[in-house]
Amino acid sequence: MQSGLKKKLLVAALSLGFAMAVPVAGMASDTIKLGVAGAQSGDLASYGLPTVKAAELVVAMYNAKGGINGKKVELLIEDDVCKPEVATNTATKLVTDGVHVVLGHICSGATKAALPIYKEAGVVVMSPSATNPGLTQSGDYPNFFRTIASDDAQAQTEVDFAINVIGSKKIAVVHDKGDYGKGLAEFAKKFIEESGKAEVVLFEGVTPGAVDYTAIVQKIKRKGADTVIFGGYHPEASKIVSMIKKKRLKVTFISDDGVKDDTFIKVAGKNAEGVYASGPNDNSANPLSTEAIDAHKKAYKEDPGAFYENAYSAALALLNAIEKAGSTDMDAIVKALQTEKVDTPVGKIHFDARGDAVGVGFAMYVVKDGKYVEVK
Amino acid sequence: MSDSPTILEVEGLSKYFGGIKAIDNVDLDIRQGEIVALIGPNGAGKTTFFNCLTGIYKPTAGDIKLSDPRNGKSTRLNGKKPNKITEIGMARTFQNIRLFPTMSVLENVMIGRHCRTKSLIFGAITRNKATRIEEAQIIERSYEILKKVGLHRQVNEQARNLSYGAQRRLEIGRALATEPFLLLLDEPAAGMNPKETEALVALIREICAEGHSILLIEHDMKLVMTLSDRIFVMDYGKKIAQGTPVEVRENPAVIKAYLGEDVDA
Amino acid sequence: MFPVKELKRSALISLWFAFLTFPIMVIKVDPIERIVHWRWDNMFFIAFGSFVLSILAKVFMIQKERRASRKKRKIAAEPLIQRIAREPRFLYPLVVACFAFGVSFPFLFSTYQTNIMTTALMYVVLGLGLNIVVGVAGLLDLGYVAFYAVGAYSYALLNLNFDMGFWAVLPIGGLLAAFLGVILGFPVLRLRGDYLAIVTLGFGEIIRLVLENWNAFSQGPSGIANIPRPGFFGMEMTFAGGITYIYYIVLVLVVITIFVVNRLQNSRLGRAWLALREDEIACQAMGIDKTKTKLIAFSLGAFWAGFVGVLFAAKTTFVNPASFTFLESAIILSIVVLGGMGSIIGVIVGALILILLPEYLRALSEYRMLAFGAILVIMMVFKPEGIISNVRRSYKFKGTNTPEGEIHE
Amino acid sequence: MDYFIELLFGGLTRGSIYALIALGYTMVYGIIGLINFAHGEIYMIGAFTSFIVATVLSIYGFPLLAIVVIAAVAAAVWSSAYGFTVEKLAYRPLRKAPRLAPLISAIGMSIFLQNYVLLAQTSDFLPFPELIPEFAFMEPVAHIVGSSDMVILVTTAVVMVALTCLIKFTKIGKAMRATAQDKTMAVLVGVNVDRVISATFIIGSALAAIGGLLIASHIGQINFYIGFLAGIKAFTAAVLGGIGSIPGAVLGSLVLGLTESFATGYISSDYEDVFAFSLLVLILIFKPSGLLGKAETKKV
Repeated sequence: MQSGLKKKLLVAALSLGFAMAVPVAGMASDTIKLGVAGAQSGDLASYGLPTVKAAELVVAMYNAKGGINGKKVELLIEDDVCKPEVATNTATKLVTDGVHVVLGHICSGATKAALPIYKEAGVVVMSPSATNPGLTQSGDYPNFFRTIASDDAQAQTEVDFAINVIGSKKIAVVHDKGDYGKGLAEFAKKFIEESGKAEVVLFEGVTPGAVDYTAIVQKIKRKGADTVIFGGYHPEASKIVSMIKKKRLKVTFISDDGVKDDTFIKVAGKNAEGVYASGPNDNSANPLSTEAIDAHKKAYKEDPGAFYENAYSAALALLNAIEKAGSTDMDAIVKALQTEKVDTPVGKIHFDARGDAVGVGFAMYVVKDGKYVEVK
Repeated sequence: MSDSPTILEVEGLSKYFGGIKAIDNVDLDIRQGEIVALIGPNGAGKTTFFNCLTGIYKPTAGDIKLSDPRNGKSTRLNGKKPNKITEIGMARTFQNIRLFPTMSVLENVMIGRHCRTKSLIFGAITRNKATRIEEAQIIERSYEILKKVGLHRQVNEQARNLSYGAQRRLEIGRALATEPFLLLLDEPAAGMNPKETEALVALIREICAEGHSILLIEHDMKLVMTLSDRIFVMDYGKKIAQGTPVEVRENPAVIKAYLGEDVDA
Repeated sequence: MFPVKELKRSALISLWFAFLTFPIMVIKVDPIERIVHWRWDNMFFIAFGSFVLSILAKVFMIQKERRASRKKRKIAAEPLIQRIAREPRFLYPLVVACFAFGVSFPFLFSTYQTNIMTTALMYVVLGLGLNIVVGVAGLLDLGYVAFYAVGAYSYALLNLNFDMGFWAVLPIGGLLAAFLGVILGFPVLRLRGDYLAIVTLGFGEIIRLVLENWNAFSQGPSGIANIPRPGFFGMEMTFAGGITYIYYIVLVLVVITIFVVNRLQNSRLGRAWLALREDEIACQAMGIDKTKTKLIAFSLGAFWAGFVGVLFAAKTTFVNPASFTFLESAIILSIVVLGGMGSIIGVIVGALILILLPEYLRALSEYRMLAFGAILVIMMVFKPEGIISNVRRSYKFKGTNTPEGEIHE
Repeated sequence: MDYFIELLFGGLTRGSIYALIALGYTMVYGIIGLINFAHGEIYMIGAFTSFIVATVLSIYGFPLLAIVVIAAVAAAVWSSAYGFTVEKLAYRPLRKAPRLAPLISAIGMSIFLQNYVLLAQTSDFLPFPELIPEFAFMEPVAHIVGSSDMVILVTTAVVMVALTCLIKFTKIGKAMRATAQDKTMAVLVGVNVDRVISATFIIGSALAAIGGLLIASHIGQINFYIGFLAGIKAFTAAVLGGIGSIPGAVLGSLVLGLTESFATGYISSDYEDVFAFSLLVLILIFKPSGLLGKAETKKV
């Protein structure tokens, strides 16, 4: 009897569930809600927290000016630990809270897991750091934008530079086994092989956080590589670079945007000298860039961390698009992002139809006297 | 009795721990329906002998052969796992009681029924008719055994709350539940008062009368002398004597081994 | 009132913490600009905070002791939950109420709440699965997440390569995980407690590393995206509808799991597991095949993890190796221990607390994980046997005329 | 041949670091049978403390030798203090609790300490000052064996010898051995078990702190998360050698370090950790109590 009742209840509930499917849309609010999602705790927190700070500073700046079209900007900061399953919760929470645009997520995996949810809810997402090519190239995510180059674009820049400028013949491609680093390394390998001008003598991953990188460096030496292309972030890069110097190895070290970070130079110290890295066009002359960094130093008494400028730019681009569109409607924002150019620390940018930033421009940098300078 | 078939035959059994010869070339045999005692001073290697028989230790050398009187099938036990040996039909109790302390008295005996029943995952989940019948039989049979060992009034008690003597009897009950034809008792009377010992003697006799053969290690000489058909004596890992209680009692080697002890309590 | 001696003790404790946290809390250096920030205010907060906390802890302890001594006088005041669980007339209405609440949940709360409740319920199932291994059979498994990963990747890969649907893969994922459990369990299950723990931990890491490195097979760290949600007679569903649908699937799975786990615990097999946990040697002497019995527990646990893994992939629509780290195993194990080993209700409560807690702690923003770690420690210190301890059902014999096993608390 | 020697030294360096951390695991396990998951965090705190102290001193212009000594002492002192406090707060109340309760408490403690350092300091990577200079006399072989490798090896060896002496000859060492063998007996003969356990945590933490300082200066950077992987690896090493055994922890660490180094060198670093864990599984299958662990004596 009881179980019969249970069954009936279940059937009733199920059918009701699909009939209603509970649309929980954000009500028209009197603030603009900017969501910030990314790793804010756990091992990858150092890549997510700078974005939070960038968003805080940009929002404070906008609100000090009186907000957007008379509305204050409100921040909704949510942690996703860079895990896909948490990212879906984060995204659902933001959508339920009525977010209008989202700055994030940090890791490509988490971004991929979260995007369908935002897409459904009509929320524009802009990542400062998710570089997986599929995010823009697959066409699956019309609501996605980013202020960082995709892996293939960066890899192409690096490989061209190595082969044509440095004249590398034997290249060791090393990565950190991560979403970002390995993706990039694979493209680099592919492009090197396609060029036919150099060979990949080593393709291997290192374990982030391992206590010693001697073995991989010795292997690079043994394979007779003249160049190392590293895909990954600065902590591993600085460990490898230091070990290369310690082992008296003479190779050219080329890396990516994850390494073109002042923290890399700080951590690697004098070992960083001569390291090449790809990154957005030189913006040290860009007053916005200096402004953004100074704001951070003033507010947090330390230098900004990874992807700070990308995040700062993304926040500016998003808020600018809302302002220009005069609405928080997805299509209007998308249109504004694609047509309205905006001044940001990474340059005067707008976005192409796929969501990649146009006008960021990529250049190679080299560390010289403790600073990244553009290679002309 | 001498014409009954031999059910356990141990030949040249040895067990070395490093350089120590815990058991050194011991022979022993038990015939169907016998009560055989294994005695010897502390450290003579009796419990090690049990552990070799029941598969807990792997013997260094020697042969152990167990023959089921019910069907005449005989098996070499060397290298067999303890649970296989129990399945073949030899069960044991432990010197330092090893019950399942937080399980109830009934459950302890029910565990003994494990190797004679067979429902598994499917049966457990669906609780089909066969499983229900089997479970009911397990409980019924366990209760009968508890009645036999005199614990049916404490059936729902936790095993660790039983008195020492009752725990020993529960161990015997649990071993009986595996339907052995040979029962190994390791100091069943240890820690019992005279009244309890008396009840134990009656119980062992009853078990034996039901067709179980018994091999027991015991220090209580009175019990050994009244119960046993034959006695084996070990000292320093070697067998030093065997025979009927009377023969053993008068054996000079035994007296020497027990020197200073009251052999004939 | 509070004795002076205790105040002195608290003062000492606060001094100790001021000293202890001095380098980390007070000094912050900028190694590049070569500036040292001395944050003395932090030291004051720490000293003051630890003073207050130590007094509060002491007061709490005194009260706990008082309660304990009062309890002794009243003899065995059973926890409320146990009494409820024993009385069918309380238990059944409660179960029905819980179930009704569970069924109506998506209508009462937002999509976000439904979504995290779905996650929590998935962990209920994971917890119940691991409970068979750790709580019931007593095998410490620190690599449970490996089987979870196998389930998730089964769906992702079978769907990607062979276009198989959710319902077809659901049993396959479970079986693959169980099969892997047997393969791993066979050589390692004879290891003693903590050795088994590290081997399973290592195994969990191996699975994750293989998924991370073997690109041709698993697409490596970039993961597999666009995994379809479970279909419902080919109907297209909105996102919220999809969440609600998965919620109900998981809810049904929870009910099935509770039913099955409950039946297993009260069976011949369940008794053998319990006995095995208490005394392996005695168990073997009773004719229980140690390896086989352990293997069954191990692979059953794995089966459940594989099952939930498939659901995980369907819910997240994306899998990558980052979801299957050791921390995940640790969380699932915490659910089992925190809830109360071997207790079904305990595991449910544990899962709800541990999974919903970090979500509701979002209000604390960056202090979220700090609070989570602290709560884990505090809960263990004050309730080491778990929230719901030892509510084991045991067989009781009723009446001599009708020898029939009735199951009671 | 050069390559082999390079890998050999790389492996030994790795192994030495693991050993310094693994000792803490194995000592704690030997005495209270707890897998102290927070031990990796103690190592991280040691590294952080030495980073802070060394950087402050170098800013104030202290000479290198003074910096090294003071940083090492400070790291050892504060790590010990953390180890001691963690034991008192999170493990002591659980002394009589079910076996898994302290394990969960340790996992909670590990999460707590990680986030504590994250919040109090920074999430970012920080450059660790170069405390080990490049010795001139090492220059001819520097491409094979670096100065820091040498310092790590020598320091580890010295620490091992000192620890062995401590355990063999001092009163507290004897008390520790007694407690490890039989806690009840130790109490009966008048050993203050609480004090012995505290001492174990203090010594283990101090060793981890030395390891933290050495490795941070070897690789030149730290952040709040370094304890996790190092902790897991050291724990693996301790089990490999036979957990509870001090020589076992050292041997296990060296074996693990060498395996990783050679596997990376001759096969691939993609599966570096896979090799490490597979080795563990293999060894435990054939030697269930680890390399030097006492075989389990079945008392029936």
